[in-house]
Amino acid sequence: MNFDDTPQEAAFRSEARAWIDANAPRELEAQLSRPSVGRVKLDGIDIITASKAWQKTKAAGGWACLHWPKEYGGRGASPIERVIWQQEEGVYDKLSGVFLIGQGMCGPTMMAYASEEQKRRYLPPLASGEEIWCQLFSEPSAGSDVAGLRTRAEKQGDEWVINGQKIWTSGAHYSDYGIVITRTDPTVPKHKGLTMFFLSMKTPGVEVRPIKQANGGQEFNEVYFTDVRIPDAQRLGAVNDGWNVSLTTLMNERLSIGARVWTGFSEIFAFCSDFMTENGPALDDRAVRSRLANWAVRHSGLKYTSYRSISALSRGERPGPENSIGKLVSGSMMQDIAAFALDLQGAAGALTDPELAEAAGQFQSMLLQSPSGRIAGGTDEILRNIVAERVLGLPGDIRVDKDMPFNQVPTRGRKS
Amino acid sequence: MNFDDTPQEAAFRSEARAWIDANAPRELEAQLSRPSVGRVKLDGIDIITASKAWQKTKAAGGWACLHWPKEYGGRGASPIERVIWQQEEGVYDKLSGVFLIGQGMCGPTMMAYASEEQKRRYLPPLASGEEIWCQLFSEPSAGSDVAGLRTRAEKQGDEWVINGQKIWTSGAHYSDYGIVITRTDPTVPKHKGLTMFFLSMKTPGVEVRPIKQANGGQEFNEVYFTDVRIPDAQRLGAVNDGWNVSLTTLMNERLSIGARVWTGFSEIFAFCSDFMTENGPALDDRAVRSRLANWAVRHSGLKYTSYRSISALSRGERPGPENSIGKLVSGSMMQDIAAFALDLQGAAGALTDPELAEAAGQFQSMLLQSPSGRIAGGTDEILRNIVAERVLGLPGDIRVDKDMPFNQVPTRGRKS
Amino acid sequence: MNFDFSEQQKQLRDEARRYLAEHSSPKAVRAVLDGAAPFDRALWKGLGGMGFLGVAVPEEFGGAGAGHLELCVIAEEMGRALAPVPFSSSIYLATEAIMLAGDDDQKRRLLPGLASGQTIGTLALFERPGNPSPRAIAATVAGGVLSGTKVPVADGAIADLAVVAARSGSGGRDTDISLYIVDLAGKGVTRKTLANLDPTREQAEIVFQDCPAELLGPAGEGWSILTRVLDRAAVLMAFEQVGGADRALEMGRDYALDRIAFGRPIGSFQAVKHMLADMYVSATLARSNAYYGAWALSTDAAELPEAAATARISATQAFQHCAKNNIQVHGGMGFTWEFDCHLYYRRANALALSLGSLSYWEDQLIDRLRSRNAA
Amino acid sequence: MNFDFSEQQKQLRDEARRYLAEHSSPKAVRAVLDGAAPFDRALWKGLGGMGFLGVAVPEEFGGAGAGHLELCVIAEEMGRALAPVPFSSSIYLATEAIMLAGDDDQKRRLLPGLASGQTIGTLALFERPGNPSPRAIAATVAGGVLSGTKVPVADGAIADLAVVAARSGSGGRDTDISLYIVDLAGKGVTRKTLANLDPTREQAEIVFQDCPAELLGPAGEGWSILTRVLDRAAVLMAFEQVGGADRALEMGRDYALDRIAFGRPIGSFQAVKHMLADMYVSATLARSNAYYGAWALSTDAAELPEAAATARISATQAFQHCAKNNIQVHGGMGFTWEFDCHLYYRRANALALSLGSLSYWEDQLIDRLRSRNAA
Repeated sequence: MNFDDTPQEAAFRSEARAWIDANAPRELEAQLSRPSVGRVKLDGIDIITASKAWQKTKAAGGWACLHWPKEYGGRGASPIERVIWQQEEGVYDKLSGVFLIGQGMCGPTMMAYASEEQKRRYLPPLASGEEIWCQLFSEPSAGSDVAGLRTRAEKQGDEWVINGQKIWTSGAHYSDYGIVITRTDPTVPKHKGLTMFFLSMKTPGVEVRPIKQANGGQEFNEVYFTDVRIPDAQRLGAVNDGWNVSLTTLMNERLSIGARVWTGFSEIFAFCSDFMTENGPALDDRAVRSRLANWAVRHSGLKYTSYRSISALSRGERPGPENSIGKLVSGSMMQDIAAFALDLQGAAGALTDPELAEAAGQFQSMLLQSPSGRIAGGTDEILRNIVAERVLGLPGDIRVDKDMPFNQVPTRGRKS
Repeated sequence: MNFDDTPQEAAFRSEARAWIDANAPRELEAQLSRPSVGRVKLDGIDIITASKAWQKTKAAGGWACLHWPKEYGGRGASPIERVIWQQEEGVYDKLSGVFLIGQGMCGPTMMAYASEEQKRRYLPPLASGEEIWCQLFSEPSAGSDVAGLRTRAEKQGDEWVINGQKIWTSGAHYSDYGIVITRTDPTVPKHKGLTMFFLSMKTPGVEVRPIKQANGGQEFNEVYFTDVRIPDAQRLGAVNDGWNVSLTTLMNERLSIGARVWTGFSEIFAFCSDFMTENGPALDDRAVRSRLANWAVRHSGLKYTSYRSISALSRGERPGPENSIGKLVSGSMMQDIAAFALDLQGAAGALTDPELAEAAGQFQSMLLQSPSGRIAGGTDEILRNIVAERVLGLPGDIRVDKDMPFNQVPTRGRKS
Repeated sequence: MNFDFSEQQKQLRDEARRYLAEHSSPKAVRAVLDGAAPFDRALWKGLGGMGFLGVAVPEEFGGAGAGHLELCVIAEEMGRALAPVPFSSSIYLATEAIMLAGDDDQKRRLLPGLASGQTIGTLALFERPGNPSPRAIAATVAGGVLSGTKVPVADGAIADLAVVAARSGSGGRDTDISLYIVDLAGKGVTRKTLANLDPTREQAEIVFQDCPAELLGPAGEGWSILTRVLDRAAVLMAFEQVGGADRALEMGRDYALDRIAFGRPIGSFQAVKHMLADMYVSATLARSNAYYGAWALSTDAAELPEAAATARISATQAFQHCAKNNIQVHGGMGFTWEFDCHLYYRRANALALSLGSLSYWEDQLIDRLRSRNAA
Repeated sequence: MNFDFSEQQKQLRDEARRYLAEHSSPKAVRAVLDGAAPFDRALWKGLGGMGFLGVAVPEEFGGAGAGHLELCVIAEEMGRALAPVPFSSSIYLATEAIMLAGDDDQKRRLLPGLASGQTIGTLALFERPGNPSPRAIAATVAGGVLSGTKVPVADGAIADLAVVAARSGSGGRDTDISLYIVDLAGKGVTRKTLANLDPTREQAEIVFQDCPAELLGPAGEGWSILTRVLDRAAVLMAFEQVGGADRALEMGRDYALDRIAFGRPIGSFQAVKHMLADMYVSATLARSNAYYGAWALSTDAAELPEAAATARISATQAFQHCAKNNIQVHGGMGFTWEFDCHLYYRRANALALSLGSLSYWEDQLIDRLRSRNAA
């Protein structure tokens, strides 16, 4: 049991470190090091522009999409090398956020289902950040139940005509391409009538509208499809086999293990060390200490759980769905931490202006952001189901609609 | 909004108080006032004997089973009078425990379904405590799912022959009679093939075996039925209508509102006031205070929820399933309180001898008893279902066995 | 025993509910949220006209002369409707303080305006982060003029008068603190609205510089009066929180019945059912504790200090719990600006901090239970 | 990075698991539970014979000379099998204390017996209710003889020797405390077994009256040595707790798959599924934290104090949580004496209190994180 690199890993790490030292945009380091909730904001430069510049530099140096084959713009690196890279990249990793979905989910799907010609056309610019991709899966009536989606694609000659609405599409407003899952046969059970495509976001009939979030932010979009026509060549996988294709996409999501764990613990510990109550630092208060200790062990537990996953990767094993616990634990923990930080601040805790609020208002932002941590990317309830079913082997929920033709599945509740 | 009696209530209360002053077994008062977990134990006198004596006195004075009709041994009192009686009876109410199931559940069922002759024979001695009744519902394979019971009753001529096993039968070993629910038709869905009977616990073929509990106590029994023969006249309700009969029994359970709320809060507050840590009374510790405050408001919330129910009773309304929350809240609260009290005691918290342990070992007893608080009388999960379905109107769970002939319902899991 | 509101009080509640359903609709709340105005002036006037603001103020001072139980049922409806008006500042705090500590002249002069809504009042207490404490008061009154900075002051930028806690002596003792009434339109007052969690309620910083200040109640007894005012406000606020919690629970329940996933209402999944059951439990405990507070408030019972702390803690927990899990039941839709869930979440968290936060009231409750047990 | 046990260590774990499955079966555990004997002497001998007791003791002192990582995997299996033997007292506490603070002669004299199981050791620390603290030590050593009362002492009635914390001076200072080795078979020792939550582990009161006591480690450094011993024991105990938590989770999972209610396995109801998922989460966090502790222990890292506290808290929470909810999953059957659920519940709660309880370790953890941050 040790934290040491193998000789190969050490060699890779020092090569990566040297390259980063020589090439990283040092002028952004201070800004990127600030704690941030949700999307990162930079002063004086647009985050997309900054991200594309760094990604291009990495691609030129052979450090983009490390685990992809070289012919598609990657480096052919091992999973553990990817983790080492992430550790070395440090705060500059915040400049990868806008590429996450494209490179983490769309890319692998293209890799598995697109033609060789398409792969050579689309993957390298995806890897180098020249083109950004998004994923068009969720719909207003299909959230946790993604397979309940209603966006239709109808075959007309050699083309497909898509109509419907997607939602929660992260980055749709700055994306060049997207993969979209559609219903192509509503007369069969819901998982069986789906088909996957990719398309340019500039295709006529595609309209992107930002969603204003509960915290006032705008990170997601609605995307409307009105008679959008795309050639059959942009189909990914067989007709009506879209559910299986989407599983490829979603599986890949799980492979990206974060070497960093963000729970808000470091922030609340620092705050309680600094914040003066009438009786001295908050950290002297036994009630505060008890809360902090409980968060400390959860934070630490997640951190070392990820280390165990990295070790498994390092041995060449595939990390399992055990990793679902990260978000499950940190989601409600952040909500509790934020509420607790405000509690200590008393009435002044309600103030949100970063100039006036304690700790530059970070806990106020966290409070308003945190409900999404328990929802986006799988609700707590779905994650508990995943742990129960895939890790513990408990039975799935009873699926009343499993064998029902999709167009007979009820769409409204209350005795309908 | 007030705590005052109406003039009629005040008159009733003073009559009750005067009678109790004149007749209660004062010699037991001190012992009954001690905090106790689970069944009460008395020094020098058996609790059954003491209970029967007090009940007999009450019956003679017209204070037994207050809300029952006079002709069956009651007083014909209103529900609110019953609550007032309970308040006045105070600690002597602990002598009613052994009659609770008989008077609270078996009696009302007999009242609803037995013949007039049977009611006149059985109800007065039930009311006066001369005869104790038990309720034979749960089975090893039918706990939360009571309707999944397997004890069979087969008609032979004018008799029924009962075979099977009941479990969790409180007081079976000192009961004279019992009501028993059986399966009379296994070929129809589970709720439709049940029939209710009553019988003497001395009927040949009835065997009672005590169950040793996890905490070492023995409050419950298994009851085995081997070719137990009873006349058809002891049937309650129609053949195969036993589920509806059982609902009468269970509904009545809910009508008995306790005027007292037991959560362990008073005990833990007293303990923390007395217990000296190195830095003074535990009550000065901010971590302790925070925990106590949270338990205090739950305790208070339950107390005033019961006051609201009593007010509803006083207005002649029927209290609803809202009362299910009492056990739901107090069950896990007691478990937490006990663990916390032990935590304060440190290593010595593991000692259980009442002579040596802090607070006479009451929190050690509570810890070992408390798992049953979340199970007996409806698990937390069943109670949440009741609140969700009957109070909030949410849909019932999907019942895969609802329309299935009972003998086709699977009995073992793991892909069976 | 009648541990419930009377029929007339329930009718008043229904009346308030009907009125607010029409005049404090989500649309009206959102107009304030989106910054059209710092509060809904028309609604405020309407509430005054209905007699809701002065319901607990004696008739001789321009109120309806009903009582605090009546005020409790109205507070509950204010919470349920998220009324975007300075009700808590003006009624629970300023009006209560003047009713409690004012002399006859002050009551005659000030209560009619507060009861009608003509005047908006508030309490200017806090000066820095942390909970209510005499040691945190630095503002001073000397020679009848007040100087100091109060932040945050709820509804501070829209109020006409403030009850201000300030030091009347320089000894640094708790008994150096007195309460004062200050005209916020007067000279020396500088006010600034501050962004806060719940934009449907205004928060401000007020700088007082040599402002004329009128003593309210005996000099040197400011902190003890304030403690009593906060207790009374805690009970009233608890009703507002209970109203909010109930509505958040209802929203969650309704959505769970309507929303289909996996071919059935999401409310048929135990994870959702049990989440809602737990919300019901905390809302019910909070309601019962609020009733206890209402009884103590309306009868001026010796139990008021502990009843107020109990009601406050329970209601804060319930509203935060219900508002948070109402979003969770709604899933992604619950995290949109468009759905109303976040309005309740914002309000729940903002109300949790006003009057002192949970940890403050927990401490208060234990002190109070201890002294009762010792007595 | 290899943040996992080596293949050899995993083989050792499997070996220990197989051995304990056979020799520490539920039947064997119940024999001790039901009072047949205070511990399973045959099992203890067998464990010694297998080399499990002395796995971390250097070969020169009669051990296997492996290391603490090896001891961790064995501890985990001890917890899983609820082994009814004085493993924690003798190995985590007495043996560790002597390895840490003993001089060469003491090691040579005492470790071989402890490593083989010939000698059973324990730590006599507590004197009154409450958590570890120098101020709670009243036992004194003067002129080489010890007097005082220790209660409770885990495995105190079956142990042959005790490491005892006592005052070597009368100044009342923390630096007056030293550790001593005392022969429990010697004169002046009176022992009494005390009923406790977990009858599969013995607890005793020991009265020392003028007993010969041999200094262990430098005089006056008793408390600082003890702190280090407790840290080491906390990591080892965490593995024992993680083993217990894992087994309780497995039992719950298995029962949920087998038990039918409402026509389907109870494990298909979300209430049960999610309860088990939450148990898995706490067991996983505890395991990862225990690994962190094992790394720190085995490398004698500067992080050991905080890693030990983290491992201890997390493992205590996980075992209590899993043991408690394993009963809940089992419903009524889980509350019978016949089912094994209560054995894990008893053990979980008993282990939670040994070495100091949760609130103690929470406090320790914050102190340690603070001093690291300050450093």
